[in-house]
Amino acid sequence: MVTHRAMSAGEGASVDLTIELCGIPLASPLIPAAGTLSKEGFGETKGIYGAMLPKTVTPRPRVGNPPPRIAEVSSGMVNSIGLQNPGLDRFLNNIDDYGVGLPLFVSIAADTVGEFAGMCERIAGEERVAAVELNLSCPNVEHGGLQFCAGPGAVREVVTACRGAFSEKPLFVKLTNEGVVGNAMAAEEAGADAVTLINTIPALVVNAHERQVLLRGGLSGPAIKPIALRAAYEVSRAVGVPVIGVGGVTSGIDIAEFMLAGAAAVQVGAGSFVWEPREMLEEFAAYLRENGLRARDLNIAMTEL
Amino acid sequence: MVTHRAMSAGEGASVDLTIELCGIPLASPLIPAAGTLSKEGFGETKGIYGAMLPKTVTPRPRVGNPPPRIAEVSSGMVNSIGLQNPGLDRFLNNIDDYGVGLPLFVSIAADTVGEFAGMCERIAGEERVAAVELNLSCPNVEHGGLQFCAGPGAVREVVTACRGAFSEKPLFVKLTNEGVVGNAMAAEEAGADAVTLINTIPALVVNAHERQVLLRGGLSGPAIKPIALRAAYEVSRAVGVPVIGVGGVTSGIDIAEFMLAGAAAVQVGAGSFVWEPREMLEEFAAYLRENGLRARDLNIAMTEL
Amino acid sequence: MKLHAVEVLERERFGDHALIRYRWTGTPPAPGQFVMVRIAGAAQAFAPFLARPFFAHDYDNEVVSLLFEIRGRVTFLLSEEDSVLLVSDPLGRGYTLDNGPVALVGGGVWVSPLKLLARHLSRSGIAFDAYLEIPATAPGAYAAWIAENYPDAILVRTQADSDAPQATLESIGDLTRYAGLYASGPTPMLDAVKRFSDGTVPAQLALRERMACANGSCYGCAVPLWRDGVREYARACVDGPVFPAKVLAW
Amino acid sequence: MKLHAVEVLERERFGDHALIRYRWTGTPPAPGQFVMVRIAGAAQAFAPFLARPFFAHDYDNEVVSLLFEIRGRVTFLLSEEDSVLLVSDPLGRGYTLDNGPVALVGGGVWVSPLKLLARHLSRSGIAFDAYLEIPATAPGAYAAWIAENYPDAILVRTQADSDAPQATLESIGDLTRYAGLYASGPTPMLDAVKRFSDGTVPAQLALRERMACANGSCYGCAVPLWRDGVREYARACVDGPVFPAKVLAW
Ligand SMILES: Cc1cc2nc3c(=O)[nH]c(=O)nc-3n(C[C@H](O)[C@H](O)[C@H](O)COP(=O)(O)OP(=O)(O)OC[C@H]3O[C@@H](n4cnc5c(N)ncnc54)[C@H](O)[C@@H]3O)c2cc1C
Ligand SMILES: Cc1cc2nc3c(=O)[nH]c(=O)nc-3n(C[C@H](O)[C@H](O)[C@H](O)COP(=O)(O)OP(=O)(O)OC[C@H]3O[C@@H](n4cnc5c(N)ncnc54)[C@H](O)[C@@H]3O)c2cc1C
Ligand SMILES: Cc1cc2nc3c(=O)[nH]c(=O)nc-3n(C[C@H](O)[C@H](O)[C@H](O)COP(=O)(O)O)c2cc1C
Ligand SMILES: Cc1cc2nc3c(=O)[nH]c(=O)nc-3n(C[C@H](O)[C@H](O)[C@H](O)COP(=O)(O)O)c2cc1C
Ligand code: FES
Ligand code: FES
Repeated sequence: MVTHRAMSAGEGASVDLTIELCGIPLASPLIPAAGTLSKEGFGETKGIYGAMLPKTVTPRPRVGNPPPRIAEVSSGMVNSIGLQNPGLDRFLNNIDDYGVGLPLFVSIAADTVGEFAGMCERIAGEERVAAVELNLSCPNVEHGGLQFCAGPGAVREVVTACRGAFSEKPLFVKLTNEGVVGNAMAAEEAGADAVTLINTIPALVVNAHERQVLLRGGLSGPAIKPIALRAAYEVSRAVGVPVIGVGGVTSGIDIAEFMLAGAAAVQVGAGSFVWEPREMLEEFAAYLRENGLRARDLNIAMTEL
Repeated sequence: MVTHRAMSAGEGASVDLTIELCGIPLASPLIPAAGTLSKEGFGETKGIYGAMLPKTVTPRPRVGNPPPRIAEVSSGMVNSIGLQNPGLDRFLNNIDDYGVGLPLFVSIAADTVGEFAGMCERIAGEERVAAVELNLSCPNVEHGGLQFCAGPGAVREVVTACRGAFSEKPLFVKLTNEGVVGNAMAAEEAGADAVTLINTIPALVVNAHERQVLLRGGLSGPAIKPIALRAAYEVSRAVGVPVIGVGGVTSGIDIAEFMLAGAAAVQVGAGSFVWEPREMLEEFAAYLRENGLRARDLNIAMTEL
Repeated sequence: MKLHAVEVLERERFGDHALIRYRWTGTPPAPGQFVMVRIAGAAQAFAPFLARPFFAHDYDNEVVSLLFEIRGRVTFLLSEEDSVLLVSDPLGRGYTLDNGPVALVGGGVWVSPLKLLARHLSRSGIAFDAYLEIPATAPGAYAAWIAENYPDAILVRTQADSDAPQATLESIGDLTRYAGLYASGPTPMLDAVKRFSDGTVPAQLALRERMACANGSCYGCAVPLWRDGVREYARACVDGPVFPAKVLAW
Repeated sequence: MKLHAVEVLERERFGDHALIRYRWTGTPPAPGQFVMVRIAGAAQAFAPFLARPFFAHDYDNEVVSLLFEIRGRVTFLLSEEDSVLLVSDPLGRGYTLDNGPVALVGGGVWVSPLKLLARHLSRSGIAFDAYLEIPATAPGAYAAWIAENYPDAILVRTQADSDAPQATLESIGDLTRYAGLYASGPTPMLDAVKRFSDGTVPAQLALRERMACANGSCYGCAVPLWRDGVREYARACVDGPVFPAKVLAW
């Protein structure tokens, strides 16, 4: 937590921050978490992020949930955005908004397995897309609203369908913490090239004075970091595909912790609303320098107990 | 967050803090969470807690895990105690240590369904015990170490067995957050009189500088409060039996939030290591006074969205 | 979000309201823009976690001032003598200046951005009247401070329910004589202004939906708008916080 | 855990070590006892969350002092001029005073409790020698401060590896001439003292396993002991933090 954030970019330059994710070379292991960086918020991205990852897109436009959509909680925030997005057509028409010279990963969600596969098919033809991330933390209308990551069976079904429709490029599967190990194994069996974990954790915020539910949504931020680290640790030991760790990153030491726990790459979400990813990366670079390590070596650099 | 703690006990006296839990009248809805209050730590309990709940007991003594057993994280702590306890015999021999004039609830855990039932049978004969809380967040050796609360089937099996062996007094079933709604419904079907949720959440603490896992254990404290509130909210709407809420309570407003979310009673764990339960209860009393409510009315006092 | 440590020049406190002035050599804030604020001491801790938005109350030769009501942790810390501030650049879309005469309609602590707006209107020679409602619940010290700092404003000190907006609008009399309305006040007041302005005088309302990222990324600050006949959610932090009343889909 | 707001009388800083004195009218601490400490400003926030244990370094007419090394957030805040302290009553089982002559063997910042111990030994007329190892890594300012505050102590300033305990024990010479050893130092030193004491001179070691509740409730501060031939975990906060070397099951 207590860190030296005030380091110059220059110092960071010397260390080797590059990694390779499913054959895609990334200039840094840091990736924006889906839904937490839009083009208006880009600012500087070069030399910071290894890839660009826009908000989850759905087959049709979604207006999202009525406000309030966010609330602050201890060491984090709860959000209930409702996947507001312009839909796949408009997204693809404006895809150049995300052309910032970084590999472009696209996060998608849908109501049915068929729609998921259909989206993959369309995106497969889009050469500006380097990889797809399936956001399985959304309700499957054909299964009474159970999430697509409700269990290994559901995961296997949707990943298999998407794999078939999207055979040329890397397919990432993003999971929630609930049942994460079994679901990650199912995703790997079904052909996923990597698993991203974890999504926000279901949470509730109560306003005692108004005697009302202030918000029913997902928890993210430092509060969930120990949970996300545990997921990265257990899953990276249960599957052979790379793990992309996400949950509560706010500093370069956090990035290191996730990679030491077994993550090949790390996403930052809520933390980027408060701190600068550039400073996180600089702190991460300083950590590597002090320990004489390269970013890509970290996930095997842990001395087991 | 934490508000006016500096209130005198006197002021608290006037409001009605009493509740009834499965037919047991409690002077207050506040109960120590299992494993977080030992006799050495009692201090004043009368007028604060509604019941006493010692650390989980197992059939045989358990030495517990080697240190380190605890680590601090953002807004909480991670622990890995390993259920250190003297075993049922010694516990029952010294049960008067817990005779502080409050109803005594006993938390138990075991390696097999048979052992669980056996413990219930022995405790059933102990008139100083008012209720039993089954700690199902422990590995079932007969099922390859899967937790007893790994799923509805497992829960139903162990609760049914314990219900049969412990028919006279209230049986509480304590669950983890994972799959909590389905597991709570299974517990109710199998005859549980109440469900306690949630137990600590699996977590990992990494020491980046030592490049080591500092601790692999369970997360508790304010960091998990929004998750625990969500569990209390969803489960109290899915089952008919009372919900005992636990997770991240540090103040009287927190107690109110859990009861508004649907909890009939509230347990405090890690928060009591740092703040005084007496002050939490006084703040809770002040909240009731300001809102002209009785403790027992809170779980129906929420204005639905 | 890039936050800058700034030098606090002055703090004033009136009841549960307060004003803070800090040195700012960056881009000057435009009327209706806001800044995100965190407390440096707490910056490494995570409580409070998110930065908080505040309207630029005023800006004059490299000094920005914020006017706020002490509501919770951040505003409490802000009002503390020794707190060290981290602030963002001025953010969002503020008021669009147009032909006069215009009326500024404000209430409570939300009058804040109207100060800088008045400064810009005067500078551009646009005639305006300011009508400010100070709720009965606001401390007298605050009412006095407002009277002093908005010398030309017509003050309405509501006696009963601070949220009764009619009180204000009626007291203002015929608003149709204005070419535009610039409002920033309690929700009921904004409501009333919008209802009045529909079909009469165009109005611009300063909204304040809760924010997390303040740069358009999180979609947390949703404001319902009509866009080509479709009701959709805009983001107060990048599309606002000031919106034309007529596009609001309330 | 009941924590009391106390008046800080003085703060001294020597390199990355510091001393803090506060007024304490409650039960006086016994040698080897500790107190739990939180920072009041941060008390309402949750960072840091847990209170932290510190040995009572000294106690003299209603003033308790703590000697500490700045390691992380709490110790940093502790060393800050304006921080407001919350402290618990003195906790745990300290050193048991016995017949002299005895030797105090300490090292690093862990010499802290030996100051109060020396005071009690003198008061009870028990003869003792103090051997303190100041690691090469400790700042000179700290070494100087120790020399000044433990005037009669034999100081060993290790040059190379601060954790080489032999250095200390050898330099002390024949410890068998003492009736008892009272140790508080880096783990390797405590190790060496235990190994030496087994079968020779009885020793008492001050341990410092991490703590959460500090009242025996959480079982977090586990220390392995032999009890009637069985190896089990005691709790440093209630069964210690000072333990007889011979019972430790290291
Ligand atoms: C664009 C914008 C401009 C703003 N400008 C100002 C300003 O100039 N002066 C000022 O006093 N406040 C302003 N606010 C509101 C201000 O951001 C909140 O008062 C502040 O976040 C409270 O933080 P806190 O930690 O003190 O209180 P918290 O503990 O975060 O909240 C305390 C109470 O205030 C309520 N609250 C929090 N945010 C808002 C909000 N956005 N609107 C209404 N109620 C809220 C909460 O529901 C809670 O009941 C503005 C908000 C926005 C979005
Ligand atoms: C009974 C007891 C008495 C103590 N007395 C003193 C004392 O008199 N003076 C003093 O300086 N310290 C003492 N300590 C250690 C002190 O509690 C820690 O240094 C303190 O908790 C650090 O808090 P922090 O927030 O500054 O650092 P943190 O951020 O909590 O930790 C910073 C670093 O210190 C390490 N650390 C934390 N706790 C301990 C510990 N118990 N032992 C060794 N390393 C630790 C952590 O692993 C981490 O690497 C004592 C501990 C105990 C259990
Ligand atoms: C405001 C907000 C919006 C989010 N939107 C999405 C989304 O569209 N798709 C998705 O897969 N995850 C989404 N997430 C989850 C994040 O990608 C990430 O998994 C989670 O927040 C944990 O990371 P963090 O603690 O760093 O925020 C969102 C999170 C936040 C805070
Ligand atoms: C140190 C410690 C020990 C615990 N031991 C037990 C236990 O023996 N049995 C049990 O059911 N839960 C145990 N728990 C879990 C708590 O009872 C509680 O469910 C959890 O900590 C969440 O509440 P909290 O956030 O208030 O601590 C323990 C928690 C802590 C922190
Ligand atoms: S605050 Fe994040 S989009 Fe406006
Ligand atoms: S610190 Fe909790 S038992 Fe010792």
